[in-house]
Amino acid sequence: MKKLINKPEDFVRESLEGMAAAHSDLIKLNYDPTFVYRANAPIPGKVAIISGGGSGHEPMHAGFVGKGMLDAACPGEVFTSPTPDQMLEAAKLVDGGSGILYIVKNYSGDVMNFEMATELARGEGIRVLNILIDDDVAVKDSLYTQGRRGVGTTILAEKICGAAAEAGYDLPQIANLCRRVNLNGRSMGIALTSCTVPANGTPTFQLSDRQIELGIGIHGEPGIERTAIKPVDEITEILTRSLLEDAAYSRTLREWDESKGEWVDVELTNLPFAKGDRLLAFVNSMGGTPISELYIVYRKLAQICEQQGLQIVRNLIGPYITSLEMQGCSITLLKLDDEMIRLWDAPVKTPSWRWGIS
Amino acid sequence: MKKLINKPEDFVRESLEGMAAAHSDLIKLNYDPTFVYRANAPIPGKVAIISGGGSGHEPMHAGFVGKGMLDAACPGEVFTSPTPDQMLEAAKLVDGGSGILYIVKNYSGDVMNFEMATELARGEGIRVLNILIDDDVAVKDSLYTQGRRGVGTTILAEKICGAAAEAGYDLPQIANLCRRVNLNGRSMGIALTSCTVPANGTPTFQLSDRQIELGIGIHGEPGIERTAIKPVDEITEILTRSLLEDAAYSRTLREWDESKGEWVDVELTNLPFAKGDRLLAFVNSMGGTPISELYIVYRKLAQICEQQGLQIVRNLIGPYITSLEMQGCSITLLKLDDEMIRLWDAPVKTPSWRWGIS
Amino acid sequence: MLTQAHILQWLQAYATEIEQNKAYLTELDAAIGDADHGINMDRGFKKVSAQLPTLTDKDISSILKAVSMTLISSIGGASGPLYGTWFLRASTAVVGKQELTAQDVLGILQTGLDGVLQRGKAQLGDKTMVDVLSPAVTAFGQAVEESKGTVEAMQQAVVAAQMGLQETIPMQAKKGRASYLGERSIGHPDPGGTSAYLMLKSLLEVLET
Amino acid sequence: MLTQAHILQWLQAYATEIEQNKAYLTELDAAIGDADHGINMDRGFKKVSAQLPTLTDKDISSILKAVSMTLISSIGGASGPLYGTWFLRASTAVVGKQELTAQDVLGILQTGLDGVLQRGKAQLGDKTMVDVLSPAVTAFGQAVEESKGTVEAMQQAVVAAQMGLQETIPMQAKKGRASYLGERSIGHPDPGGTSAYLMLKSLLEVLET
Ligand SMILES: Nc1ncnc2c1ncn2[C@@H]1O[C@H](COP(=O)(O)OP(=O)(O)O)[C@@H](O)[C@H]1O
Ligand SMILES: Nc1ncnc2c1ncn2[C@@H]1O[C@H](COP(=O)(O)OP(=O)(O)O)[C@@H](O)[C@H]1O
Ligand SMILES: [Mg+2]
Ligand SMILES: [Mg+2]
Ligand SMILES: [Mg+2]
Ligand SMILES: [Mg+2]
Repeated sequence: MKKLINKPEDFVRESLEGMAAAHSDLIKLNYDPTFVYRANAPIPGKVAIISGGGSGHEPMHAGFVGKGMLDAACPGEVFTSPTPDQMLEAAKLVDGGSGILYIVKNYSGDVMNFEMATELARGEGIRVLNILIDDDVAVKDSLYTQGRRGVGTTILAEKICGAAAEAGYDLPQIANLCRRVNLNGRSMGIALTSCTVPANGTPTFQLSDRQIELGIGIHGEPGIERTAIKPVDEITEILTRSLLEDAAYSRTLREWDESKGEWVDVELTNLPFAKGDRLLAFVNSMGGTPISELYIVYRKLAQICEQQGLQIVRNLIGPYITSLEMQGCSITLLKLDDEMIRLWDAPVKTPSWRWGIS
Repeated sequence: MKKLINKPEDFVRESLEGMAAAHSDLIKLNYDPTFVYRANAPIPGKVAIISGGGSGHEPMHAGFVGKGMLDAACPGEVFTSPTPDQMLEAAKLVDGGSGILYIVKNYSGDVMNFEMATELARGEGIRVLNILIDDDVAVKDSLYTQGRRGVGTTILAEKICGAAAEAGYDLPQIANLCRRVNLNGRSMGIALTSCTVPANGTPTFQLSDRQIELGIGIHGEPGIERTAIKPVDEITEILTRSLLEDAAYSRTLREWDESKGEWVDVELTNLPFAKGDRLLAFVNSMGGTPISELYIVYRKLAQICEQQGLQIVRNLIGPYITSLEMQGCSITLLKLDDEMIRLWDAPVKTPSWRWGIS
Repeated sequence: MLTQAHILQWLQAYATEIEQNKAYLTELDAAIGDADHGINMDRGFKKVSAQLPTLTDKDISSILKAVSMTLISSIGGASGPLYGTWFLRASTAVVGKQELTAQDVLGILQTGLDGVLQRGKAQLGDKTMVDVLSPAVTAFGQAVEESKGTVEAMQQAVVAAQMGLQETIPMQAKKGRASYLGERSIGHPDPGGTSAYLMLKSLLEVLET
Repeated sequence: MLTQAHILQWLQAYATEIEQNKAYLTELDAAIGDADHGINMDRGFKKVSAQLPTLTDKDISSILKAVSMTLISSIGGASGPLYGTWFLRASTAVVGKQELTAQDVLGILQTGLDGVLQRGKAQLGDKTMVDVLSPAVTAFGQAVEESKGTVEAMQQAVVAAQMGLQETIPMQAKKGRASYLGERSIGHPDPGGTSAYLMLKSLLEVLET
């Protein structure tokens, strides 16, 4: 294992310290428990948005804390969900009196830890809602699996909900918006190489020089299929078709019901993309793939969308939700409406994204 | 070789096509000869800034074309300087009547091709000046070498000069500013892994799992020393000390003399950094190193600067001047003054950087 | 009779077991998950081990509860809330008790399992720790019904746990990360099931010495 | 006498030579440069090869000039301007000539070298193509002074070029990318010197057949 690190056990902390030092005007780092929060939190009257998850996906999530996006991010150990005390303490610190939305990726660990945090926060009288993101079409059904994982759509939801919070939306409105973003987003990824968890020291899986792993998540876990390396146009075609041909997807997710004061099962359905849809197209590097290659992916993706009568009205290309140094990419397509476009374009100022603002 | 590409010979073109498709509001792509230019070029009365160099360093340079930065970028083949016809045609297209500054990295190929382009453009009555960037302290002297290479300071000069052009500076003023930026910048880099030139198919050099290459350039060429992998704090210390302890550096560079109408040798000297200096600190990924590791580098860099009484007033952390998928990083320190800070902060809107502007 | 001292010894023994099996558990997780289970568990139980000296004068329920809080706030991932919930619920089963009868131990095992089921929503056969914990409870319950003592009941529970763990090998995972692998999850033991088996085995070993 | 047909044959032969040595030249460049010299040269001379059919009725100077433009706009890197300048300057040495005497060929070699020196500012011993081109010019000039014919002069030039190339091996580079390596550049032949040697060798082979 060759990495720019000191001791593996210090990786997460030192990386966060560097980020906090570099962006002290935007974010602060809390220790024991660990979380990153907006330098000017709490913002009275504003709904606060908190996300979190394992580390190793940088810049997600800490890189998205700041004006117009997240109020706090709770980083776990590498590829390991953070713990409820982090989420609870973050909620206490950033609560501006209008409640908190937890945006949670649908992994068993994340779901369970955020559920516990929601229960704890509710117990302490903090108004928390909890929306799951499950957009990874590589996971086919939810009956025989944990259900689809939360990947690329997560940060799009964070941006859009962050802008809504800034614009004065209330908590139920933001939760509804977040759910709508999730129901309009689909993602799928591939890996050319594995990554190495610092504490582990050896690559999580082995691929030969002629193999790729299709349908991977973001934790270095193997994907749904191992196949031969192909020209990127073919790979892009496989990924894009998987997104475009994905039929209506129904599943049951747990959400907190405020009126009942308990968890309820909510039946939700993603509708397939259709001709004429306006899309945000997001080509993401898994960490070790250079932007030059991402643009080749985008080139083909744009061609396919055009052929299919889909209109890419916004795009995002870069390493934003990564798996350490893994080579590979993921594609996320998000169907947009006027409101989502307005919120996407709204000003943002975080360590990673900064637009519409000085 | 495993990459997200189609045929190696199409790598550069397809990547540029993807970039142009993704950012059609900002940039356009010219074929035969190849260059990328601002969608609204020429801008009457504004000095135009053109840069260029081999491909494989993305987002540099095409990703920096747009408002407040470059008017055109001339990409060569991978790690190969572009050709004079690209630079000449780009100059013709973006010339707004106030002349052109070529910002050139000090590699023999870049220097010679840009010199030929300068002569050709001058021959066609276009007012062109030509400033070299040579900031890589890994190259010790200029007597026994080609002289220092141009690395990280290049894009800082592009940003600062681009803002100056936008603010109405004239050509000699911008050339002076560019020279001043170069004389205030120092860089050094290391590699954990080699990279693979697509047309070549095998890694340019081989490093064992315990070795790193110190003092590399940005073309996958070996560095000045091969050494054992160390904790990143030690690596950062080596790089930072090389920058801070670099003595006054004098060398002769060729510039075009407008009054004489010919090339003249100019003697230039970088002064060492000194206590109290205000710095821009730039931690750059070579392409395959994730941002989490860059922040660990920044953490130590900031500590050292503070100990040395140097004040980091701006920072930049990310993959901006890369060597394909190489793992490793470089550090650039640029001494700032009020004017440079103002120009650095000025609005920019390019495929890669976007701030202070919608 | 299972005493407070047994509980403390067991927690220490299990922490040691986890430390020794850290690489193995992680390797199992690399095959069908994300290569961190051993690292996660070891992080949590190192904390527990450090905490034990502060618990020597606490009653059993308080010890279990304190351990659960440590696990919840230090393991993370899927196993953090699950083991945390197991210990938290277990603590509620033995409130005020200074020594545990076989019936009490059954209460711990049963309530702990219930907590895991409620939190994780896994069913038998989903290839999770439930496939180890559940047969162990059944076997222990059976032994208690047959009026066996704690040690013997625990022996049967560990045998059942081991068989349950074996049976996870041919299963296709339906919960947790391994479920994303579909059929590729077949042929490997479940990491969380393995750590759960070690937990029961550690308890037995403490009782037997 | 060196005819227009010889020139066309030579350019084709050199293009083929470069294609065959593409990997080798690149490998040499990987050792002390950036692993692209063969790729660069092949890109340029493939264009030249495609262009040759359009040049069959042009005079020698025009052919050399057309080739130089192609090289300048397609090779890039350090070798593009250098070979481009070599051919551009060479073309000026033989304006209006339909056939070339040994003296004319010397003119080509000398003017070409002067162009390379002016453009690249390298000196003898800097480990560049100059270390191959320069001794070749000297040898050719000497032969001409001794009233040798073109073929014989060229034979001596190629021998000198080959020796010059050998001598680049122990040199430490002072120009071009290889110079960054410092002492690590020692022990490898110069890639551009190698392609320059092949250029002269191709010309000789055409003359000899
Ligand atoms: N929903 C669930 N119910 C019960 N056990 C589960 C569930 N999800 C995961 N597990 C258990 O957790 C183990 C994985 O734990 P660990 O690797 O520490 O967490 P993560 O999967 O978040 O990386 C699995 O082997 C399985 O036994
Ligand atoms: N200043 C110079 N003068 C003469 N020859 C040079 C000079 N710089 C480089 N060269 C030649 O160019 C060769 C490298 O060419 P190439 O690899 O195509 O370009 P680059 O170095 O830009 O990648 C070197 O081997 C050397 O012979
Ligand atoms: Mg995990
Ligand atoms: Mg090159
Ligand atoms: Mg795991
Ligand atoms: Mg080269």
